[in-house]
Amino acid sequence: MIVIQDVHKHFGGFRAVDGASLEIAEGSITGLIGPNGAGKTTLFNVIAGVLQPTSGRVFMAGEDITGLPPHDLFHKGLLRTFQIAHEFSSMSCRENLMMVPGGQSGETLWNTWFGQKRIADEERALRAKADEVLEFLTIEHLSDQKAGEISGGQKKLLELGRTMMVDARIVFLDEVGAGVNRTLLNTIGDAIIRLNQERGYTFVVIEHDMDFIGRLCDPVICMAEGKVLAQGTLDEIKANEHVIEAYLGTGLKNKDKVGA
Amino acid sequence: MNETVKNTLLFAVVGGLILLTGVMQSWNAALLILNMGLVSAVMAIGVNLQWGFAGLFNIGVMGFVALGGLAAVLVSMPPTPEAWSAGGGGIILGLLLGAGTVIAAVVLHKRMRPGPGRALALLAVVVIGFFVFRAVLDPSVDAVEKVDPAITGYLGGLGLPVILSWPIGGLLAAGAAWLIGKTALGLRSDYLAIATLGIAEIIIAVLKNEDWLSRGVKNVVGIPRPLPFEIDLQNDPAFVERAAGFGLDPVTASTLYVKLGYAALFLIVLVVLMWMAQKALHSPWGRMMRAIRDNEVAAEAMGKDVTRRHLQVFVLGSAICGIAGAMMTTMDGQLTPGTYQPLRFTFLVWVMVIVGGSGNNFGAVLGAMLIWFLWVQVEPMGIFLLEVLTSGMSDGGLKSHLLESAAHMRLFTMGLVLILVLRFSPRGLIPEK
Amino acid sequence: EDVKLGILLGFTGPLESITPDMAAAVNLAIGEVNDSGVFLDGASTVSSINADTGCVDASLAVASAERLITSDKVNGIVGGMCSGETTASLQNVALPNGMVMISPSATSPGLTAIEDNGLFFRTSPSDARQGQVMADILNDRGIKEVAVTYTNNDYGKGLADSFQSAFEQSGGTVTINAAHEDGKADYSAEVGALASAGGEVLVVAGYVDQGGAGIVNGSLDTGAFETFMFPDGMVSDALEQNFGDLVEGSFGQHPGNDSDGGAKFKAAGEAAGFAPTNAFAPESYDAAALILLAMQAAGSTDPQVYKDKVMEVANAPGETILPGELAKALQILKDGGDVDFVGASAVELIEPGESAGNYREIEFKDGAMTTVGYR
Amino acid sequence: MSGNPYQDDRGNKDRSIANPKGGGTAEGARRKGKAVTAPGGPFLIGDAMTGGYGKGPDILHDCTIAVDQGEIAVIVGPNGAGKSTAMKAVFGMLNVRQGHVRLDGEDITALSPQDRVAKGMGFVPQTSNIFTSMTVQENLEMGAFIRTDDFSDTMAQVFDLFPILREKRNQAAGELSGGQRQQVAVGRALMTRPKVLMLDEPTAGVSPIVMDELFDRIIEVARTGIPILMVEQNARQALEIADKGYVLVQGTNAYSGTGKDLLADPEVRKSFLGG
Amino acid sequence: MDFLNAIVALSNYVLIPAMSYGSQLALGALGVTLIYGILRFSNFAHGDTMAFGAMVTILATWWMQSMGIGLGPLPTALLALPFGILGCIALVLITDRMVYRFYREQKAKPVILVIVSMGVMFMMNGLVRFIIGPNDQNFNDGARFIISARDFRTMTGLDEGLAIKTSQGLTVITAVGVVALLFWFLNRTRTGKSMRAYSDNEDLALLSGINPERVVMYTWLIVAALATVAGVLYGLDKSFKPFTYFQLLLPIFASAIVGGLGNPLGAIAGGFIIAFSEVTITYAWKKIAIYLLPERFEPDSLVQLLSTDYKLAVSFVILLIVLLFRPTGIFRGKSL
Ligand SMILES: Nc1ncnc2c1ncn2[C@@H]1O[C@H](COP(=O)(O)OP(=O)(O)OP(=O)(O)O)[C@@H](O)[C@H]1O
Ligand SMILES: Nc1ncnc2c1ncn2[C@@H]1O[C@H](COP(=O)(O)OP(=O)(O)OP(=O)(O)O)[C@@H](O)[C@H]1O
Ligand SMILES: [Mg+2]
Ligand SMILES: [Mg+2]
Repeated sequence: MIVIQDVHKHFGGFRAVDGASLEIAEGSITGLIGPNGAGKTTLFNVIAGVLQPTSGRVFMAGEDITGLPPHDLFHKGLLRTFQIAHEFSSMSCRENLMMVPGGQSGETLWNTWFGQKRIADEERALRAKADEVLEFLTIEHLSDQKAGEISGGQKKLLELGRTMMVDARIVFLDEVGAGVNRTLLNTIGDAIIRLNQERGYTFVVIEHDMDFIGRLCDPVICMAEGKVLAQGTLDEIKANEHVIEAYLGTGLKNKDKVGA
Repeated sequence: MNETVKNTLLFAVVGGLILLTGVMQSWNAALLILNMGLVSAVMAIGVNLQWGFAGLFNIGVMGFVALGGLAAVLVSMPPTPEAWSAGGGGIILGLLLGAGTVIAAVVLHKRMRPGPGRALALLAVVVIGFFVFRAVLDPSVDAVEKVDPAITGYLGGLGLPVILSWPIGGLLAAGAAWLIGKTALGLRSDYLAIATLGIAEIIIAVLKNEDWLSRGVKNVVGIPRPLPFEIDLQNDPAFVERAAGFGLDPVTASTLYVKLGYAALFLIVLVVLMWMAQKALHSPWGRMMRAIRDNEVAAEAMGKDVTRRHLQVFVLGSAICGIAGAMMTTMDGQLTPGTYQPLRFTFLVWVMVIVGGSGNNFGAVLGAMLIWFLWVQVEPMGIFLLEVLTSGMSDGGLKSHLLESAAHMRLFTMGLVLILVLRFSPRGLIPEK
Repeated sequence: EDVKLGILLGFTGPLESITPDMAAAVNLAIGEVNDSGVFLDGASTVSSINADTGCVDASLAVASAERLITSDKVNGIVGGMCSGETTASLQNVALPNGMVMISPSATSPGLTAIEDNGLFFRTSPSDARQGQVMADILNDRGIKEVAVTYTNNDYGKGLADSFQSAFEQSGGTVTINAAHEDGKADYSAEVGALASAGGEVLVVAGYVDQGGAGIVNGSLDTGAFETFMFPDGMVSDALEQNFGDLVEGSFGQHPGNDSDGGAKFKAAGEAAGFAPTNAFAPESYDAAALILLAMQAAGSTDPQVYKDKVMEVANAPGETILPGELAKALQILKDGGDVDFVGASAVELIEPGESAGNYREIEFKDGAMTTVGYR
Repeated sequence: MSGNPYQDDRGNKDRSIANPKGGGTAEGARRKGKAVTAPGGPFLIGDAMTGGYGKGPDILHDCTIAVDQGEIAVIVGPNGAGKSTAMKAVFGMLNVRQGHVRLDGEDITALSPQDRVAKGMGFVPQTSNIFTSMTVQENLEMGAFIRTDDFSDTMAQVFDLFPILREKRNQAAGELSGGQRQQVAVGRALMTRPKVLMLDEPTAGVSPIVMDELFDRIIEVARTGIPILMVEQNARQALEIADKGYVLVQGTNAYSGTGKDLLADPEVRKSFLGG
Repeated sequence: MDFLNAIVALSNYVLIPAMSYGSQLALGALGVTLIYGILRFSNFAHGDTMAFGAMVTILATWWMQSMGIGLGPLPTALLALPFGILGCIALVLITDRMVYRFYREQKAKPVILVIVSMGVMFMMNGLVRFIIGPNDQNFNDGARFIISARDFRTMTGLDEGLAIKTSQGLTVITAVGVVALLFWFLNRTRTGKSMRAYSDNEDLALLSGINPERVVMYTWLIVAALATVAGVLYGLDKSFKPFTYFQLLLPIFASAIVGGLGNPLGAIAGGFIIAFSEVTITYAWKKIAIYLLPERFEPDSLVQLLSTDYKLAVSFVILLIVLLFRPTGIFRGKSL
């Protein structure tokens, strides 16, 4: 699905991504872990077109997508969510979803003046679809609420919902779990699995929560210092010495109680 | 109070102010305020489109308005055949060469790999292109400007009806906006404000100094009018008779007639633009713009081409300012490049939009009418006020100093109105919903 | 009857600094007329109403003119100030309403040819004339090569152009004819270019309290030029005060003749507490006086009637009238006599209603501005 | 568009006019009240606090959190429950409409945040908790801003606690890795020699290895006798080391007890610790 | 070939004027950049603040001149400067109290403050003209030149003169001094560091016990002082006129942005870049070419790249090019 060939991304002299090569299989949920500063987000941004790689190529389904801007990638079915939810805060949750599909005829100025009938039809269909997605996410009661006014976790759900408004092929999730309550995280995890199974979305997930990774991801890729350190099932990764040394660690040293 | 009632009331108040001017001062003065108010309203719609809908901070409004004015000259003035034969060809060729140089540089920049080689090649193209451009252009410009400099000294226009210049002014402004937007919106950080501020100054500099184009500071006067001259009306017995039917003397009737004519023309433009802006706002396009405004990064990730949309809005808004500029020049009957001052044509329009209500087209129109009214009327009101205040004082230095300062009250008042509105109704008089 | 004069000048904008003195000069003339007690029926008084043109704001000028004419119902207008704005209010307001405008300061040659139905006059000469005078002065001094800088508006440009063509026709060389913008932060670049081009004298066709001063300053500072030629926009007390000692041997000209009108006006103005030698203050006085004298001559305050008398009172034949003598003039006119108003700036109106252009040639000697002759 | 009309920037991103960097949200910086003695009670307590941001709705409802000398108290709860809000309320960064904050026998509800720092409170916020453009050393110096005495020994202590910081002390803090930044943040708070330390999710977005390291350090700090009030999403690990735990839901105390109690409570486990 | 004369001419017409103009811009840009860095908005009223400070100084200068107080060869305005600074401080503090503080309490977005500053600009604009009038005011006294072109010529026997005005010397010296002082203050003093901290992260500054209102006040104090100094130096070197100070806003902003907004070093560099580019690119090189080239090649045109009408355009093109390659200005990344 996605092939990354020897991608480098340098900031000044600093090599944030330093020759990463990896493949993401179609239909998988791939986990991406690694210590802070390993270059995960940077690699993500390179794939998603936010950053230009210093060198290297990115392919999607055989096509070279290196350096395409995010909106082009969106139309190719490559979607992403953000570590900090990026909702459209002044718009209702429904509108947040309705704005997603590309190529709406109402987005052309000309049509807003002279093609109103067509717009009305399209809007009706979009609305139905948005309501369906809200229901799937169990937040249909929020559909008319402003997205700025819903809780953090609900925003993350909404964010996931946006990827469901179109036929995505691959979705990149950046730290869905960071700062999200574990119970809600489980709900999100369920949604991801359902999307993967029912709609065949491919997922790439950056996460620091090993439980979450364990529940969802089959291949897990561990990065360190801009390179791919290890790749395999979670158990393989957990057993990998390099990974333990660089990332997982061996647990608390001072587990004994304080103060007493 | 219900919102519609409140808004209607606000419009009624501004209308009332203008009517009051008619009763207290004269109907001509009132209509003149109305007409310039309408032109300002068009400008305000343009700025509102950029700032209110898309958060683009354009402080180069003046430049686009001036380009609209230029269009009025280029479209409606008669051509100067001697000037064309003296150097028209050379100028066209020179301009083409100049454009060619820029295009060559851009192509080179795109095609070649980054490195010292590209830098050298770019430099060579630009330098050589510049000197060739100057070598071709300069002699022709001199030749054109030598043609009867006191009366013409420029290439003249196309001699078409002046109304045509309104859409063409829009196009001209749109073209310039496209160039600016391509550069400034393409910068990795946003620097639109300073870019527009600077380019507006450059546009004015061109208008002032390129005599072959616009007669420069010598001004173009006597631009053809879409409406009859008052004098002709006064000499037209049929008109005089009809005026008498209304109980008006020919002078008043003719001046009112012409002003009403302009008011009607401007109103048509304003209504059409309002309709278009409102339709766009309440459609998926408007939703997309709101999404982009709320969160550019997310909108980009959701497949919306933010830069292109910003460019689109920027170009449209500037085009509207260009139309307004052409309308204004048409009404003035002359192009005076020295007129274009940022305080008056950029900052004042901003005050209109902010006071009226950014993001709300009706707000922008209301703000334009109100602020223009104040701009014109604060001075007489200030004089009146100061006269009342100083009536007890003996005639002395202070009194005359105060009275002399009345004209500066205008700036002061504009600032005060802006600050008061931002304080107590920060979203403007008619806020965005 | 209460006669009203509109003062339609740029109280704000780039020339705002000289406007108050111009308005004061108008009011000086009005005061004289009021004190005379013989104006029209003898019981009429004149009052003035200020209105701002912004100098460069055509729309504002038009709105102000409209207000003066249709709301305040003035009987005549002194104004406008800058040529562009003057054209706008003339064509859009004064002409349709049949109002007389006498501009003290719009000097653009373009205004000569404008269609005005005999309603528009100016007490300042067209720049075309001054350009010729300047060329003559230079030739008489044997100067063959000059650099020219002008304020970038219709006044400066028009003057510089007419001067250049007149000077070149008489065999002189203009090494550079470069504009400067008023009110800009810095003039080093302009001075650098002028210095590089060189020339015996620098002609500064600008305003003394504007870019003109900046250019002179810069030239003196760098030693680029030591001798200057100052056209009318530069010649004033401010010039003498600020640069008197520094521009020894520089020369120039401004409207004036060998009558002692200028001196009288200066004294009267100083007594009235304004700066009478500021640019265009004398012309403003004359503009107001002409309107009032024409009214007296016509015995009417209707512009359509008195417009035909303006040229008459301004020119010979008749008794010469200097500043301070308006009462005398009114009396003469009342008695059916004829006057030749000379005023503060030696107005002599030629067709189509503009000052013929008598110039006083000045030179800086020992730090003071001295008259060396008249042209 | 936000609820506050003054915060309406219409998505403007223009760098030539507006500086996007480092703007604050804290209210109450200009509060000018005085502390009142109010003896008794725990060392630090936010007592029955009700309040919200600006003119917005209440986010906290009668919420109480407290920590006593020598204790670690941990607050857990779903996102948006108001944990960070409660911390800010205790620190005076928003206006509490009801309730009181008491520290060491004094009612400090009326004090501004900067005055509370002077009273001995230290706070490490959840995000942007270091001065990125300043060096590590300057960050620590800013931590000691209110101190007029010689603070070099405290700085030495902080460097002993976080040795990596000594190495990097002349480096701009913005160039450090996530875990190192958190150490700087805690170090900065320690520089005031606080009588009580408040931490808002110190381990968010930090890799497990750094998280363990940080927890270790926090325990070490607690051992020096400084009471610690902490919000954590890594609830299990946090509750394990906590003397006291609070579960906040929608701005109210849903459960409280010792860390062990909460960990053992099946209801809490199910609803908040993910089973 | 006449190197000496060429160099002297270049210094006289390009280097020295650009130096002093650059210093004036740099001082103005410093004020703009400080407000941008610490209060987070671009202050459109800065030009008018400069005008106000200069105006108070002028009034004080006149008073001193009338009392016969003076500084000998140095302009009296230097003595009056403290009064100007105090007056300006009073004005900005009152403005802050009555206008800006409210928005800070509301946590208003910076762009709102930008628009508010437009209103303040309009009002100050009116205020200054109301008090001193719109006219040109000359308040320079003392010796005009440190060395005049004529003296230089007789001294050296060269054809070209080199003039250094007292005001130019003063401008450059004061600018260097003020800048050094500012840097020392920001980097070495507690208050200076607290200002940097506030600029970096407002909330965290609060958590470190820094009183934000105090930081804001210090900022205004410094900005008022800088604005007054810049305004007075400018007025001494050129002349005082309210309208010109509004016009100064444009090059000042360009300077601050070229250098990197929020960065004091950048403001200084930017000031000089703008000043030098305005003067050099539109300079007519004829004179220098005549000195340097053999007689055969002597140019008869002006050898001017662009006419001076477009000097503003030049600074903007440079601005755009800098931003294209260095999106946050020359001194990117670092602020305060
Ligand atoms: N724009 C930038 N300029 C300079 N350095 C950068 C930039 N963006 C990232 N870096 C550096 O690149 C390195 C990799 O950062 P990245 O955000 O990719 O890490 P990460 O693996 O996502 O870490 P985390 O788990 O903490 O999010 C870091 O050291 C970071 O400081
Ligand atoms: N500055 C603010 N202005 C207005 N509302 C806010 C602000 N910060 C947070 N809120 C709102 O207050 C509520 C509680 O937020 P808070 O940050 O306290 O949650 P939390 O429990 O810390 O969640 P998390 O675990 O995600 O950090 C949320 O609904 C949030 O939207
Ligand atoms: Mg990351
Ligand atoms: Mg939180």
